[in-house]
This record gives sequence, C-alpha cells and structure tokens, in this order.
Amino acid sequence: MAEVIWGLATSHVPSIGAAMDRGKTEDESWKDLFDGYAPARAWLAEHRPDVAVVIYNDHANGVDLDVVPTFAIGTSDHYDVADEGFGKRPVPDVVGHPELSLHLLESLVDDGFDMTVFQELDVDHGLTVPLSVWTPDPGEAWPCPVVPLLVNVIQYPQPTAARCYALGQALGRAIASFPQDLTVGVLGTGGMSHQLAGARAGFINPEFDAMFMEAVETDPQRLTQLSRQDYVREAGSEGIEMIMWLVMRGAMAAEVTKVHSHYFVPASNTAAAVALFDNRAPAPA
Amino acid sequence: MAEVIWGLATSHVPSIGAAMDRGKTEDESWKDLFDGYAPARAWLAEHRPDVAVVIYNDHANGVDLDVVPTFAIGTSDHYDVADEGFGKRPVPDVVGHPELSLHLLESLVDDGFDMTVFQELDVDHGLTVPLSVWTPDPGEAWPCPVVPLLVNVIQYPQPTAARCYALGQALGRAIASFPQDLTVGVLGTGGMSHQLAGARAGFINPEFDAMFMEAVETDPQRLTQLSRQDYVREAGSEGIEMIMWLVMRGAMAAEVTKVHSHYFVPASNTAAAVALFDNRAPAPA
Amino acid sequence: MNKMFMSLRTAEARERFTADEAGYCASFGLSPEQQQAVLDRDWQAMIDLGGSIFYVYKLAMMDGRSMQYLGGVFTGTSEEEFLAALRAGGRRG
Amino acid sequence: MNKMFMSLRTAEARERFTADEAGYCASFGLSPEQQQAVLDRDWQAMIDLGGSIFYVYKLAMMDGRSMQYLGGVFTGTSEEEFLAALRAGGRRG
Ligand SMILES: [Fe+3]
Ligand SMILES: [Fe+3]
Repeated sequence: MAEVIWGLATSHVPSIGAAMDRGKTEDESWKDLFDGYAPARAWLAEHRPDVAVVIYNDHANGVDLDVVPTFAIGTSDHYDVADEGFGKRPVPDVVGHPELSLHLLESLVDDGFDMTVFQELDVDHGLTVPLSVWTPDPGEAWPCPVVPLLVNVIQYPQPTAARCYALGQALGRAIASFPQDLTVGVLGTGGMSHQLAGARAGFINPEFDAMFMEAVETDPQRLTQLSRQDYVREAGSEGIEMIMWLVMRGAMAAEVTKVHSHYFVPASNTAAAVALFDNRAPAPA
Repeated sequence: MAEVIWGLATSHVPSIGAAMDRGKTEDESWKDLFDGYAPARAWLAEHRPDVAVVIYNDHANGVDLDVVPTFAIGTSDHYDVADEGFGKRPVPDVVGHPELSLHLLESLVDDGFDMTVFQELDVDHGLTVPLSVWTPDPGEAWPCPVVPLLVNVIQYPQPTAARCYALGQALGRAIASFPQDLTVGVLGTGGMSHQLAGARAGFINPEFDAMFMEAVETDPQRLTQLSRQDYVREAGSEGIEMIMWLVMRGAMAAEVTKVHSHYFVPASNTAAAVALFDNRAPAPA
Repeated sequence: MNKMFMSLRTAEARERFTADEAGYCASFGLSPEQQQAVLDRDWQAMIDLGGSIFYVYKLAMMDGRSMQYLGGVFTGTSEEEFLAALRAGGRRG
Repeated sequence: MNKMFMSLRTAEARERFTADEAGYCASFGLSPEQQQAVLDRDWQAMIDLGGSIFYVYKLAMMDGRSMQYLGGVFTGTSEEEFLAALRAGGRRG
C-alpha cells in the first residue's frame, strides 16, 4: 500500500516563482519569506517521497476557459510547463505517474467523486511554484513524479469547503489502497487571504489566516463549516483557494505533527504561508 | 418552483436520426420502430414543457478527447449541432436556458456533485436524436429550450449506477427549488443493450433489457445495485449507457405512470427502446 | 491516433487527410504500425493499437463503411451475415 | 473577451495582437465597448465588461504592468500607495 508521509501547504503566487527565477530571494522585500522556507526545505530534502500529489488550480493557462471542472485529475506521464504569457518558467517539465493517477481516478469515482480526467495538461504556476517552494534547485528534474489534482476555485460556484475535505479523505483512502508500496507527499496550494480585483483589491486578513493556520492542523472540521461566502468575505475573493489546503489535510491522519510554518505579508498582493506536517505516527513516549 | 412533468427514456442511435433525415421511416427495416414512437409523440405533443433537461453523452464530437468529465452541464444560451464527420444533421440548433442551467449547477455543486461546466458546447447525435424521437418535424426550432447534462459512459471508469441515480435525485431537488414556475421534461438517453467492437460486437440481451425496462419504472433502486462490470457483461460495452436513464428516473417521483413503451431490435447494432413516464400524481380514484 | 480521428470532424481536415493520408497520419505522430493500420484500413488493428470505436468509426464513415460492416470485421463474418444476425435478434453470448 | 485574453498565451498570438490590436479584438468578436476598453487599457472597464482578473492580467503582463499597478487602478490609488499599503500589512475592510 502507498502511504502519505507528509503534507505541505503553500502559497503558489507567481511572483514567488519569479523571485526565484530572477535571483531576487535575498532582496529586502523577499528575504524573510525565503528564510521562512528554509527549515521546511531542509526537512523535505531528508524525506523525499516516491510520488507527490499536488492539489492546485489552473489560472486560465492549461485549461480552456469554456470548460470548468469542479475536480479534475491528470493521468499523463508528462506535463509541460505552460507559457502563461511571458514564456515558460525556466524549470523542468513535470513527470507524471499514470499508474497512481489511474488508481486514484478509479477509487475516487467509485467513492462518488465526479472527477474530470485530463489525459493531457499543461501545468501553470499553481503547480510549479509549490514545487519550487519545496525544491529551489531541481536541476534537470523535480524530486519525484507528480499527480496533479485540480480544484475550481476561480469561478462561482466553487466546491464547498466540506466537499474539499471529503475529497481529501477519499484521496487518503485511495492512496492507502494502491497495491504498490510507495511513499507519497501531498501538497495543498494557494492562499492565504487576498483579493486581486474590485474595491477590496489588496485585502489581507491576518486574524483569519492565523485562525485557519491553527485549525487546519488541529481542527480541520471547523473549517468545513464555513460557506463559500464566509471564505470570500473573510479571506478575499481569491483567498477562497485555501479550500485546497483542506483537500491535503483530509488525506492525512487525524493527528499530524507540525514540522514548521511561516507567515509572510505581502507576496505580490497576497498573504503567503508555508506549513509542513509530518503524517507519520509520533514515536511512542 | 419548477416541476418535472414527464420523463422520456430513448435510444440515441445516430441511424435513427439518419433514417428520419433521409425519409426512410416507412422502410421495412424501420417502420416498426417509428410506429412504436407514435403514441409517445402524440402524448408529448399535448404536453409541451417550458424547458427540457437532456441527459446524454458526447461521442467524441463536441468534447475534446483529452478531457473526460464524469458529469457536466452546459450553461450556454445556444448549442450548435456538431459536424460528426459527414456534415451537420439538418435539424435546428439548440436554444439553451442559462438561468435554469446556472441554478441547477449551483444546487448540484452545493449538494456535493462535482459538475464540470461547459460554457460552450456543440451537441452531437446523443442529444439531437432524442429531440427528433420526441419531435420528428421541429420546423425552425425545437419545442423548447434545453439544458444539456452530460455523463461519461464511454471511458472507464464510468460513474456507478448508484451515483447516476443519486445525481438524478439531486437534479429533481434542484429543479424543484428553481424560483420561477416552469414545467420541465427530462430525457434520459442511450441504450438498450449493444456492443460495437470486439468479439462480442452485435451482442444484444433482450432479457436484461426487459428487466431494466420494468425496473426503471417500478424499482429503480434495484438497478443501482448493479456494478459497472454487471452492466458491461449484461448490456454490452456500450449498453452501459443505460445508466443515463437512471439520472432521469432519479429526478422523478417515487411513483410514476407509464404512458407508453416500445422495444425494437435492431436499430443499427443496438436494441432500441422508448419509454415515456408521466410524473404528475395520478388523479385520486 | 484517437486525436487524428477526432480531427476528421471538419470538412477541411477530411480533405487534407484524403489528399495525403500518410502525411496526415505523420503530422499526428502515429506510430508506423498505427499508420499502416490506417492506410490498410485494418480496423481490428486500429482497435488493438488503441483506437476507440467512436473515433475509428469517423474514418469508417469517410469510407462509406457502416457500423455493421465493422461488426462483420470484428466478428469474422461478412456484413450481410452480421446484419442477418442482428435482424434475427442480435448475437448472444 | 476572456477568450481573446486567453489566446495571448502563445508568443505568436502576442505578436499578432501587438501588430493590430483592433483587428485582433474584432477577430474575437469583442463588442465596441470591450474593444475600446482594451485599446484604452481601461482595466476597470475590462473587469466591468466581463473580463476575469486572471485573463485581464495576461494583457497587463504584456504591457509590463504588475498586479500592484492594477490594484492601484481598482482602488483609485497609485501603484506606490497600493504597494505601501500591502507592505504595511495589506488593506483591511
Ligand atoms: Fe491561485
Ligand atoms: Fe451513445
């Protein structure tokens, strides 16, 4: 059986990737963010999984805008890095894991989740920036193959937080039933509070973010009680993408151990955060 | 509130449309099928709804093959008839009902169904042949606007029969909660038993079809107990599309009144059927 | 290969295909075996090499071939025999 | 309009757009108001006329405009003021 060994929640703001691609991580406006990544990166380098499942959303780069799936999964052996309008990011293309993808697809559909399948997919910053947060210098290849799992967070009606958490729980069961022995890292991406357009552009809500950060570790059920409108009001119209952290959290054990977390304002127009959780049972006292 | 007034189950074999488009409905090989439609057509002509929801599958005509949604809904005000490889069928394009589409989408997502949205969509024989079965001579326009609801029945893993029936029940609730007073007809399409490729090509199973026809009226729950493999074995690899009848049935009342049904072999390589159910409560005795 | 069949939905693509079948196949990256199956109209081989029936049928339609003709090919009988079996109530088993 | 912004993902499309903005807009069926908003770089009007921020931002990127610049436009402040507000912890309310 496959086993989730860790969960990593991280923002996927394009400018975090751009700061890395352009060597600006020591600049005054970025240094604290990247310093905050260091402990997580060090731990992750010691705990490389066989496969990673990345929960993210496309931003009108890899998916045609006339098709909006609530939940989708890639089943390819290769995902090109998308050209988002200024050329491709200088990072490796993403290698897939079709066997795990197809197993997860079958399990999730049988479990009543109405997945859309992408047999081909270009992946945008929503997926590649989290990989960069994890692995700043991938060289020729990312640390392991990836299964992309997409959530509609940009067009009304987004799935409810409760449905996202339920998807995560089903994902956890599906991973556990994979016949091969594999270690799996799960990445939940997006957030934290932010709003890009409208009169509330620039909105950031550190109290909500702190509550969310604490609850996602210790009481994720509480976060499933919040409605779509609650998220938009409290976290901003784009901050609702934090519901993707709940998919990651649902795939983990009831009790997890926080390895490290860090909160930073602003990354571009957003509050950015990283939170890393060890999913292995704590050693008995 | 909107109200489902009838449900129509019908095959959507392209050759049924072709026989009508080419004036062959009186030919020896087709006459019995079209004679069998007559009572249903006469009743339907007397019971025109304000909107129709058509549950169907695309056959690699309107949807790119690298994207396979389990359940999808169209939200457009207009759906072009697809060119399936031999020019468009000489039938009207389909007018949409975006208000009802968006209401159904919101209700279904809130109810835990992970719909994919098609903001644009060309519709193939899976949708237009059932409209022709209903209305042989539409003239300039079909009888009413349409909401297309798509189900993946052609690529493994298809949704389970139980999930399709549950979607139908959620669809019924969603229709009932629409704020305007509208009458709605629901069409479940596909079937009956058939297999197009492989050593079992030409497979037809009239006993299974008869059981299904009876149970879909009186005991649909029984049909939800059958697995994907049961359907493929008993109804053929393409006969599994009968699970779309269960979506229609789920949207109707527990007790329905059969107006008419007819079974015919062969329409192209399939067993074809029509079954029309009145959803209005029977007049008290 | 399915992508190539799918592309045949437009009249313009059908013309380009007819004008140069091998070149058209090559532009979609078909393997030599797949291309040979298409050029030979080896329907069983197209299915065996990953073609899905709904896509393969688009090529058959261009050739004026019916689904009954394909049924005959898949079951090793003639189109007439296959059709007769359907008219007699379909094949069982 | 979103479809037009979406098309700007390829370098070739960006070149065609730059060569003839009005013609490019027309080929995507933009309304006169939408086309004017694009030509005038009236970002608020683009949003008001149905543009989604992720699509509109593709045009802004082509112009070398940042999301902070757009934030200033939407909130009626300068890019510097908007950025200062973010640096001070973001806007509340
Ligand atoms: Fe995002
Ligand atoms: Fe079909």
